[in-house]
Amino acid sequence: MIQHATDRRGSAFLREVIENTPGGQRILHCLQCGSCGGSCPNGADMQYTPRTVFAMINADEREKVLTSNTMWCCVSCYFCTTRCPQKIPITDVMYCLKRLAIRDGLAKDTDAPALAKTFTNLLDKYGRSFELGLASRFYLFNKPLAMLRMGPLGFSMFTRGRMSLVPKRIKNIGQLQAIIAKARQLGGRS
Amino acid sequence: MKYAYYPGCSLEVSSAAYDVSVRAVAELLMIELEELDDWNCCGATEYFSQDELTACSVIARNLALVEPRLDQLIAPCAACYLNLKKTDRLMAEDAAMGARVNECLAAGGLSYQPGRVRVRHLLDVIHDDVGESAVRDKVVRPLAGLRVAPYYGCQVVRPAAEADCSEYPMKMDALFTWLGAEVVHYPVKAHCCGGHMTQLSEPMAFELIRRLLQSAVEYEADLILCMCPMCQLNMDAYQSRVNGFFQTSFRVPVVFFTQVCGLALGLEPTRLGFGKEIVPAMPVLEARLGAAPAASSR
Amino acid sequence: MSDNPTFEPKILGFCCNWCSYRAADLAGTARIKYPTNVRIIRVMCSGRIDPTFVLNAFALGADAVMIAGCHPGECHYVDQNYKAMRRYGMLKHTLRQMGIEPERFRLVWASAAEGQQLAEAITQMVEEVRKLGPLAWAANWQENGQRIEALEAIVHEHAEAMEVLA
Amino acid sequence: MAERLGIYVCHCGSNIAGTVDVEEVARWAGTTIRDVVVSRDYKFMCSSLGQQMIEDDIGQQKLSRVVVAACSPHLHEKTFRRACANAELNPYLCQMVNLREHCSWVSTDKVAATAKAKALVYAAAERVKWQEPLEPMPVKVNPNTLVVGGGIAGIQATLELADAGYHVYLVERSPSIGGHMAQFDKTFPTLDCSACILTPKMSEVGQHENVTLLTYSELEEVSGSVGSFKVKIRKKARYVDEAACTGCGICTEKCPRRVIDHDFEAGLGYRKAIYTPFPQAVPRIPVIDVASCIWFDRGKCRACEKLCPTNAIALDQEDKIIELEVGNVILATGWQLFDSRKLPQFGYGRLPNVFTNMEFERLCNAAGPTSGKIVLRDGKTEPESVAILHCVGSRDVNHHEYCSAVCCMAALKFGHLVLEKTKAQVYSFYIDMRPNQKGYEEFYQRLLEEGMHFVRGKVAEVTDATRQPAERGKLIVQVEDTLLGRQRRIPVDMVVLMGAMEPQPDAKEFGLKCGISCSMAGWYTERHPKLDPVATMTDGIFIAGVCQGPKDIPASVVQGAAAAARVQGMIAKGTVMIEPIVASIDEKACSGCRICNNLCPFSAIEFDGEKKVSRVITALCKGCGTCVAACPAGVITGAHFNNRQILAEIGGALWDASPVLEDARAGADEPADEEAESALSAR
Repeated sequence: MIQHATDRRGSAFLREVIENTPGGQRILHCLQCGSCGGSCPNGADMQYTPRTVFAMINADEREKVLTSNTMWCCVSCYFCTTRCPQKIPITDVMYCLKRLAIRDGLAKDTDAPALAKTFTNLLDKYGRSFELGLASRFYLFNKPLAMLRMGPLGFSMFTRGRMSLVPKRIKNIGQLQAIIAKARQLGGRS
Repeated sequence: MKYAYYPGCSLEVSSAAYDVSVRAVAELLMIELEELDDWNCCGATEYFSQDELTACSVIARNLALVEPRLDQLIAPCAACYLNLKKTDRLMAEDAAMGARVNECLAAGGLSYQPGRVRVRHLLDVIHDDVGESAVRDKVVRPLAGLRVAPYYGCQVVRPAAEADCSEYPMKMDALFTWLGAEVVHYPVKAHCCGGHMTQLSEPMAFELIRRLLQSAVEYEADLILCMCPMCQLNMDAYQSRVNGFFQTSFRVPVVFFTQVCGLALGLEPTRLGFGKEIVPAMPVLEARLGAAPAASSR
Repeated sequence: MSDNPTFEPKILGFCCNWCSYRAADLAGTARIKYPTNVRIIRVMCSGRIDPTFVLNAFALGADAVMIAGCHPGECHYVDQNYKAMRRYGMLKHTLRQMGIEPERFRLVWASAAEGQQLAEAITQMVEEVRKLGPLAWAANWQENGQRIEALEAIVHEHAEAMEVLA
Repeated sequence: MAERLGIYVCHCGSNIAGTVDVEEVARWAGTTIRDVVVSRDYKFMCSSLGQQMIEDDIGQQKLSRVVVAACSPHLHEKTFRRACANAELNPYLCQMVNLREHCSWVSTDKVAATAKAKALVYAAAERVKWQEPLEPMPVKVNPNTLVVGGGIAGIQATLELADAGYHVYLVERSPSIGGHMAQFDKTFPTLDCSACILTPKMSEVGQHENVTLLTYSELEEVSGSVGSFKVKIRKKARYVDEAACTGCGICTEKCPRRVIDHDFEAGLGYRKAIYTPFPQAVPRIPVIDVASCIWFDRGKCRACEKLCPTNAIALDQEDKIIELEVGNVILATGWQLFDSRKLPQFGYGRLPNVFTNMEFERLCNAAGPTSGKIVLRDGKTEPESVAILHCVGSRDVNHHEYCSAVCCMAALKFGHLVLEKTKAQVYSFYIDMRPNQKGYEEFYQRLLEEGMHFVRGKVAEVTDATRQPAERGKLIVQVEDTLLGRQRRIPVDMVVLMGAMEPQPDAKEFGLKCGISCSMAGWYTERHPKLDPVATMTDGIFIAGVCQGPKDIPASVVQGAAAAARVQGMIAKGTVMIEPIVASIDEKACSGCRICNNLCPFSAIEFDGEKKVSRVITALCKGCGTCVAACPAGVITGAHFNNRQILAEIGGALWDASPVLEDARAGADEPADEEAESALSAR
């Protein structure tokens, strides 16, 4: 049925997005009402509002969408999702677009992929996230200048005992890494 | 009432105040918390933007670690709460996905039956399971005269409006009315704090934070109550930079709802992690409530 | 059990005139697609369905039988579909004694507005029966190896059936 | 003796022929099925030529049975039965096969569909051989009609019938007729005042010699069938003696208890504990609202009783059950308004200056709580800007997937009224503008000229959280202007929510009482969506107005009139023929076990104590056949659905499944006649 609809609409990108988003077939029902774009706290900064993106997905404008900043403006507040009159899982569509953009290296003018990578690397390594590690690595490699500005904040956090110098590792890290390895091997929805 | 407890990474260090106050308040309200042994990070939003299966598997490990005799799990951090819930639902609704996640868990000798564990947030446990009368009975230091702005943020009330209404939640409002506080109408109570945007685009993030602070000032709140480490960090730690950015002079204390709740229940501020916040809260608290009367306090 | 994908089960469907038959009509007017395996016979009410009809269908080579009526409480004849429900409960037990898998005999409710639901129920049943493979009951059941055990089981199963009725 | 069958397979243009090889089916039937003398396919069997063909064959080929493989019997069974009757063949010797709805339209694989079609035809052919000539049963049509619901649709139906000289019982749940239309101020697109066009009709109903008006009454029970229904009506206690009351209004004036009127004034106005909903109410007889009356609350007061000049107050009055006999029933039970609290992002109930469409109607109404002044909740401030939000609860799968059909025009009407009565700016926030009836588009054009703002976008939220000083004290409407592709925040003073029309909360149970069903959305199901919109699947029960689906006043009036016309047709005929599908008991064989007696919900089976046998009261039997299936001795027969017929149908439907044929079929893909026979002999 989904296959049929996407074929009829002749958009390979539409099918790709639907197949890689849980509950994605609801995209077919978009009324272009804009309650998503209206709800988005960062809607004003988006190159294309989610509604526009759905139109572009229908029009098979893959490159244009995946190089846009739209999904990177998404902070997962889920307002669009709960308000969508057509039950489109918009936030999850944004996650899907992020995954596709990262996978195909199309993400432009954003450090989000880097932040994500740094974060999950630490997670893979220790099983816990580690703010100082995250901050220092992320800023060092991505925005060294900003790091200086962060200095005072880091300091005040530190003096209040809100930043630790050593990462914490979970006991059974082996188990977690085995699970992650398996997941990588199976390959997730991208 | 016994619940499994998943503190989440932030509560370990950067938001230790939340952790200690959660434990202290829970104890007083007879909410028995049993920390999940060897839990791991939930991956925040970062794993989902890279690889869904890994994201779910990493999260599902925690669900799998919940002891069979327990069927409810409390996660005070909004991001953790949502991730745990989302994964459980995803596994339940998409059987194929559930199977693949379990295949991954198996690699670690674990397995999880979707729907076995009900993920809860402490606020809704206090509101629904403990209930009004039980809470009122425990109040030794009513918060009379204290004007609080309850801030719920996004990920506890959305996408599933299960813990509370997704548009205009009321459970924290109710709780603090029981505790004798003056709860201000806070229209942005469920709006976004910017999440990880503070790391990515300060102008964007700062604007979101500004809206929250401004609304609190407009409605003359003494302080903002949080139920998520990220929200607290953004509004508290970044407040001075927001001021710098917009030439504003906000000085709104932002603390965890459990901390102030603890005060009302008569706990010592020191036992509730006060002093860890960047914009100090004690001055306004003492101004409104007077210094903690040692006698009644525990 | 056979997973022979080429096997096309022959399923007989009994629909009541007021809800389920119209649901089937609606599925048609809405152009909802479902497998061709089910052949629908119209009766005025699911209460009209005599157990012999079902047994007869199996005897004549049906691989499965579906009964569809109005939702409980929505019967055009007040509550006759409850009678159908009871007969169904009893007949299901009896059929099991005769070595017929429960998947081969189903009772579904469909209001006149539920074309989609009826089509889904049919699609699902066809898939299940396809997995089970041919019944060819009339031919098989004579040599059915489990017949003795089945007969032994009848006694307490029958008791159960009675409880269902009570 | 062998029957002589005629098989007629319809192409229905390409509707059937597109997926089923109809020529093959006809050819095959002619060569495979016993006793078939003619087997034809034809483009449109239901056309006069098609029918003629059948009639001719019956005459020339001496057909004794006819099978028409075409569409659903619910569509054309009557047509082909008539054709048979024309050719002096008893109509009940004709059987239809539902090739279209049950086969071609639901299948894609032509080979499989054709095979299924063959089985269905075979089943019908086997069944028809056992069918018996039957005579439909004539029933006199009671000329009295019951109309349920006193809104505009019900009023229209009532007057059409009453003016034609037939008696009508009009039952209305609330104290007065008038329905929602009585609450409106203006009506689109002509803007004539609602009261001005409605109240004359209302009083006409009130005074009409052929109308028995039963307000503050509810339909409790319907029994019987077309032509002769028996209905029970509960006349709720008004605590006012209708005969004595002159409607002078002193009781209301003197009643000390004032309560908020959530019904007629949509919560914006007040009424007394004893009240008539509005000045032009029909009848002008007040009711006492027990919930708010001091007497019923504390056993004190009785002011109304003391002061009534005609002693019409009857505080000891009780509900009355009235039993009526009618020939037909028209349901015009209307709709209710969506509860906008279910969409908290719009702040209704939380932000005082957010109004519902019904509240706004009352604000505009000259007879309303503000005498027609459009003001904020405070009752005095005139808004400087008003936002009107479309599709609140409509076109939203979380609530109602359907379009409520009237909101676009109502919103335009509101816009016009604001522009006319105030200096305010007006914004319409719409998804799609749907002014699609006579004069509607023109009205839209008019509003474009009058200066209403149109923003294409579903509003995301209405909030009092300000971002700029300019927004202080305003309601901010946050929306994506989808035509600009940009987020906008528009500060306004007043927000009007165009709430959806929903089915009445009890529509379903109520429908069941009358034996009719609801769509998934909860609207009553018409007999045919295009060709028979006011009839239902149950003969003698008709529907009109919004209870059948969202529609505006003109459309409701049309349906009211249409339903009345259908009823007049029935009455004019005098008698209706009802299907002779009833059960009968062979008294000689009946053992008198009485198992069947309690099975019948219509108590159509009586036990003859003398003869010790059960007997079916034909007039009461509705033909469900449950007793037939239950009779242990098998001596109850269900006409037109007897065991022989159904068993034959089963055998036919499985003609290709019988194990006896297994090997044979392996050899020949086309079984010869005797194989087909042996398949059946398995029965």
